[in-house]
Formats: sequence, C-alpha cells, structure tokens
Amino acid sequence: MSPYPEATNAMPYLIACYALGVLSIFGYAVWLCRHRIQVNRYLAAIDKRA
Amino acid sequence: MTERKSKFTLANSLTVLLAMLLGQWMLAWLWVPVDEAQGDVYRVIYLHVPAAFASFLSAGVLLIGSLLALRSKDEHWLNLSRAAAEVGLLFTLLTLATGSIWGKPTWGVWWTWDARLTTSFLLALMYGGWILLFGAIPQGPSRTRSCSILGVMIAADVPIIYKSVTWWRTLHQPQTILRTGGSTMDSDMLCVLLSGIAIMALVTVNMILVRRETLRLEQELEEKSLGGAS
Amino acid sequence: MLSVQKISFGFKNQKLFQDVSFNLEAGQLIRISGANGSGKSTMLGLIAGLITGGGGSILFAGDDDFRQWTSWIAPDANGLVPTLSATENLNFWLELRGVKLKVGSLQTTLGRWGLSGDWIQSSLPVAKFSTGMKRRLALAKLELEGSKLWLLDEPLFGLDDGACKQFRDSLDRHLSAGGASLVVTHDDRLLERIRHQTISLGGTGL
Amino acid sequence: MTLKNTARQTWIENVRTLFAHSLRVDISSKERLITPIFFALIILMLFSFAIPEPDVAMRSRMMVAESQLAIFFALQIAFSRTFESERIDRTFDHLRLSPISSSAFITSKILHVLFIGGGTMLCTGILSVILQGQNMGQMADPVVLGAAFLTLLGLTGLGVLLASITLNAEGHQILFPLLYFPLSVPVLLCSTEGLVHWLDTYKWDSTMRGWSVMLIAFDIIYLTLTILLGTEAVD
Repeated sequence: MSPYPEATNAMPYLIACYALGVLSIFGYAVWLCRHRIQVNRYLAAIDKRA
Repeated sequence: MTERKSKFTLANSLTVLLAMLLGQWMLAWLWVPVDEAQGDVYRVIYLHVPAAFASFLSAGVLLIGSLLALRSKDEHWLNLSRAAAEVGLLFTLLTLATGSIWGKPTWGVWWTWDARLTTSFLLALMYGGWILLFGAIPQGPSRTRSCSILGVMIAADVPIIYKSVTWWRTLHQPQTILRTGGSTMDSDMLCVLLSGIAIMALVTVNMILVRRETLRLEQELEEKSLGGAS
Repeated sequence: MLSVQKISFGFKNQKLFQDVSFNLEAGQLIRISGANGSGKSTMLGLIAGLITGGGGSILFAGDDDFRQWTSWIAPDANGLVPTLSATENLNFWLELRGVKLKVGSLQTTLGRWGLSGDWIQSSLPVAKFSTGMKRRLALAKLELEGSKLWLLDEPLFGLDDGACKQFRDSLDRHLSAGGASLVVTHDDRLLERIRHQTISLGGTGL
Repeated sequence: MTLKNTARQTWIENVRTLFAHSLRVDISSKERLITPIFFALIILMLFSFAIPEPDVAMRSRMMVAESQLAIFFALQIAFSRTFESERIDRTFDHLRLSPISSSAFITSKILHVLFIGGGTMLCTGILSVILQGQNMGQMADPVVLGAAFLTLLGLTGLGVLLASITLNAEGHQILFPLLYFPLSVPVLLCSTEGLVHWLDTYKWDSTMRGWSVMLIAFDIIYLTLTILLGTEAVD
C-alpha cells in the first residue's frame, strides 16, 4: 500500500474534510440551540395563557 | 415553570467547548509537523479519529440510557438514549465521510472495506434503525422497553462487529498505513490527537445533554398544549 | 378474592374513571355497566393486568400467580387459531393451564354448547365457524378451565337467546360453586335473575 | 364442576406445549412452513442462472455465498413472522393471562424458529450442492454442518429478539430487516469466511479456530440476551 503520487497535493481533500467537519458539528450545535430557544418560547407562551 | 437559568449555562458551555475544538484544529493545522509518508493529508487524523471515538462514546451513552430505562421503567431515560442515538449518528456519518475522503488520496479509491470504516458504516445503520424504531412505536411503556432492549443489543454488538471486521480485514489486507494513536507517532502529534479526542468527547456529551433536554421540553410542550386544548 | 382500591385511569388528558373501589368475594357477581367508551373494558383490562399505568391498587388473594385461577373473555376475540380444529384449540389452552380432563368430558361440554358432532369438534377448522359458534367455543373453554375468578368482557357478543340462557345457567353454577365473576356488559337481559352489584361508569349507567 | 386451583405446568412442560402447538399451527397452515424454503430455493435458482459455471477456485466460495445468502433471506422471513400467530384473534393477550412463564414462551419461539430454519437450511444446502455439481460428501462434512448450525443459532437468537421488539411497531415488516442486517453482519462474516477457508484448505488451523470461537461467542451472547431481554419484551 505505498502512498499514491497525488498524496502530496491532497490539500483539497483535507479542506473538504474539515469543511465537512465544521459544517456538521457546528451546524448541528446551532440548530440545537435555536430549536431549544424556540421550544422555550412556545412553553412560555402556553404558561402565560394557562 | 422550567428553571430557565441552569439550561442557559448548559448551552453556553457548548459554545465554549466548540471554541476549544476550533483552537485544537488550528493547532493540528499549523503547529504539528508534516508527516513524512503522507504529507499534509494525514492531518485528517485530528478529525477522523476523534469523530470515530465520539460515535463509540455515544454508543456507550445509549447503553447507559437503555439500561437505566429498562431498570427503572421510567420514560425520561429514553430521551437520553434518543439524544445519544442522534448525536451518534451525526458523528458516525462524519467519520464515514472523512474516512472515505481521506481514502481517495491515500488509497486512490473512495471506499474500501477497511475495518474501521465498515464498523462505522454498520454503526450508522444501527443508529438509524434505532431512531426509526423510536418513531415507529407510539409513546408508552412498550416503546421504552423495545427501544431500550435494542439499545443494549446495539451496544453489545459494537465490540463484536469491530472484532470480527478487524479480524476479517487483517486477513486480507496488511495493517493499513494509518498509524492512528500508535506509539510510533512522535510526541507532539500524539498529544494534539489525544487532546482532540478529549475535547470531542466533551462536545459530544454536552450535545447529548442539550439534545436530551430539548426532547424533554418538547414532551412537556406536547402535554401542556394537549392539556390546554382539550 | 380480589380487592380493588381507588383505581383510576385516563389518557393524556381526559379521565375515564376516578377512584373506583370494590371487593369481590367467593360467590359474588359484580357488573360493570356504562355507555360505550366509558372505560368499562379498560377497567377490566387494568384489573386483569393487560393495561398498565393506571392509579390505585389491585390485590389478588393468595400469594400464587393469580392467573392460575383466573379466566378472561375478550370482548371481540377468542384467542383461537383459525387453521386448527375446536378440540386442538381447546387442548392447547387447557394443557397450558395443567387441566387434566376425564375422557369424553370435552366432547360432552362442547355438545352442551351446541358444538356436537365429531366433524365440527375435531376436523373443521375454526376459521369456518360463525361468530356465535366461536363465542360458544370460548365459553365452553371458560367452563372447562374451572377457574375461580371469571373476568368477562361482553360475554354475550354474538350469542343467540338459547346460548344466552345456557351461559346464564353456567354462570349460576359457577357462582354457587364458590366462584366469583366480574362482568362487563351493556345488555341487561343477562343478569336479571342473578343477584349482583353494579358499578356504573359515567355515561348513562344504571 | 369442582373449582380448584389449577395445577401449574412446570417450565419444561410449558415449553413443550407451546412448541408443539406452534408446530401444529405451522403444519396446519402449510403456507407458513413452505414459504421460507420456497424463497431460499428461488434465490438459489436465480444465482445459478445469473452466474455462469464458476472455475474451480471460485466454486467453493460461490457455493457458500449462495447458500448463505439464500438461508439469510429465508430466515429473515421466518423471523419477521414468528409472532404472527400471536397477533390473530388477540392470542397474545390470552397468553399473557394464562399461567405461563414468559421465558418458556420465548424459548419455545426460539425452538420453533430453529426448526423452520433447520429445515430451510437443509433444503438449501442440498439444492446448492446439486446446482454446483459438487459431490454430496461436501454437505455431510461435519465442519460444514457445525458451522451452519452455529450460524443458524446466532441468527435465530438475534431474529427472535428483534421480532419481539418490533412486535407492536407500525410497519414492522420493513423495520425488521433494517435492524436485522447490521446486527447480523458479524455472524455472516465469521461463518462465510470460516466455511470458505475450510472448503479451500480442509485444514483445521488457527484461522478456522479463530472464526469458530468468534461464532460461538456471538451465539452465546445473543442467545443469553434473547432469553434475558426477550422475557422483558414479552411482559
């Protein structure tokens, strides 16, 4: 399994990986927080009405 | 009234942890020396291995949640399992994606039945299956029981899969050149990698807890709105 | 034999019944009445243990498994395997309860319940039975099991007058032999002449 | 009509009655017995049409792969229908109210599926040998039979447990295979690799020992899990 010639200029793959990493982890975190705030807002609305 | 104060710090700590994660990645890119065999591409290690570790960690949390739910027959533990399955799925898919993208330059092919990739692939299927089962059974004691049992089965199956797949792979392919966490890595590479795994673990657990909490709030919301509506 | 204290049950928001208590002793018959959907079957299911999650406590006398001396009739189903014959079905359920029958007593009981004839009893698959015949088979099974406590949910479902009278005699014999029974029925014909208490749930109960 | 405390069946009697009953149900409705076998044979036919006569080196691998696949899918059908008879006419509720122990019920289900699985495996094995033009001796080889039985044991443990879990899930026909495939990969892997290695070399060497140990470990884990968790699921 000798390393392939194009291993040296593999920068695009590396960037792709990390971009994917940032997108998924941070994206999920952002969605999670926004979702939590939204649910809290609904709860507050219902509490006010009850 | 849900005590709003403590929730906020949980979410806050998530942002702190994510900042640390970013810092760790900066280190991985700039400070750590280039690997002589693979050149720059090996730096994916600092994302691929922690993500894989996170997916196995979520399987552990899923096991804990399932066992507690089975023993105490209390539905709230199911939220923990549900959160663990979701976060686990996210990290397993991430591991798969980075693994195959990394495979392209090093092995010249998008997918090989490498032991770790196959295990992650199966783990992703199992997480997906678990979430589907969670959705397929209406809320109630039978759902808690069934999902917890499946949770235990998945957690029991992970080591078996890993063992058999690694055994199968080593028979057909000499140990791949990825020196992941092996002692052959020089010290600063290793310490960055280990710190990366530690931070990723914290991020995972934090995400699971926040996700569990949103699930609990959603349940509360449903009960209250239903209660109010009738 | 059975004591029920303050049981209550309700789905997410609407309450079906609240704090119902009663005791059931040997020789006693209690009827649960009420309009459709007032929770009669749910209460029986709760007492039998099929439904969990309600409030209150349900105590069965004796420390052994109460299922050994309790029999149950479902409102709309009889737990019969369609492809097997009447005797095969009965033998299975009786064997499960460890009931050893004298030779021929199965055939005579089936005969009394209008399922006589060798062909009907041991070769005709139950799928070809009418609902009335299936119900009579279930009631014959109830009699053969000889349990002390009968939990009956709409036992008359699908029965004609003759069979109703037959069932009433069987229930009478059961009570006089020291058995007890909890019956859910909205049909008053059944219990006219048998001394019984009534628990009415919401709706237009007695 | 004397009212007495009905004697309680011992655990073994429970299992025997339930097992005999489920067999009788299957024999009475021929269809349930025939479908898995019929399905396995179709797959074998398909394979032999689709793939031309493999050369000698590939032959043993092909034969194992074909029969493994056929048995795997046929068992999957048998598993997802294990609790079918309980669904008709609320038999399950009636069972819950009769004095039987749930572990006896689960054990009888396992025995029942083992019986059907064994039958399917036998037919598939014989036909795949004929189709492959191998000599019959290969089938009677103790190692092959042993591996087949161990695989069957592992898959049955897993299948019955999954069937009990998805008992009241909607669309369980689709959900079941989805959960079943990833979890059963280790068994398939071990048995296929082991069998192929054996058919190639006929030597009981370290790799064979490794595979069989793995297979046995999987069987033990999943059978205990099934008995343990199965009773939980049935309650």
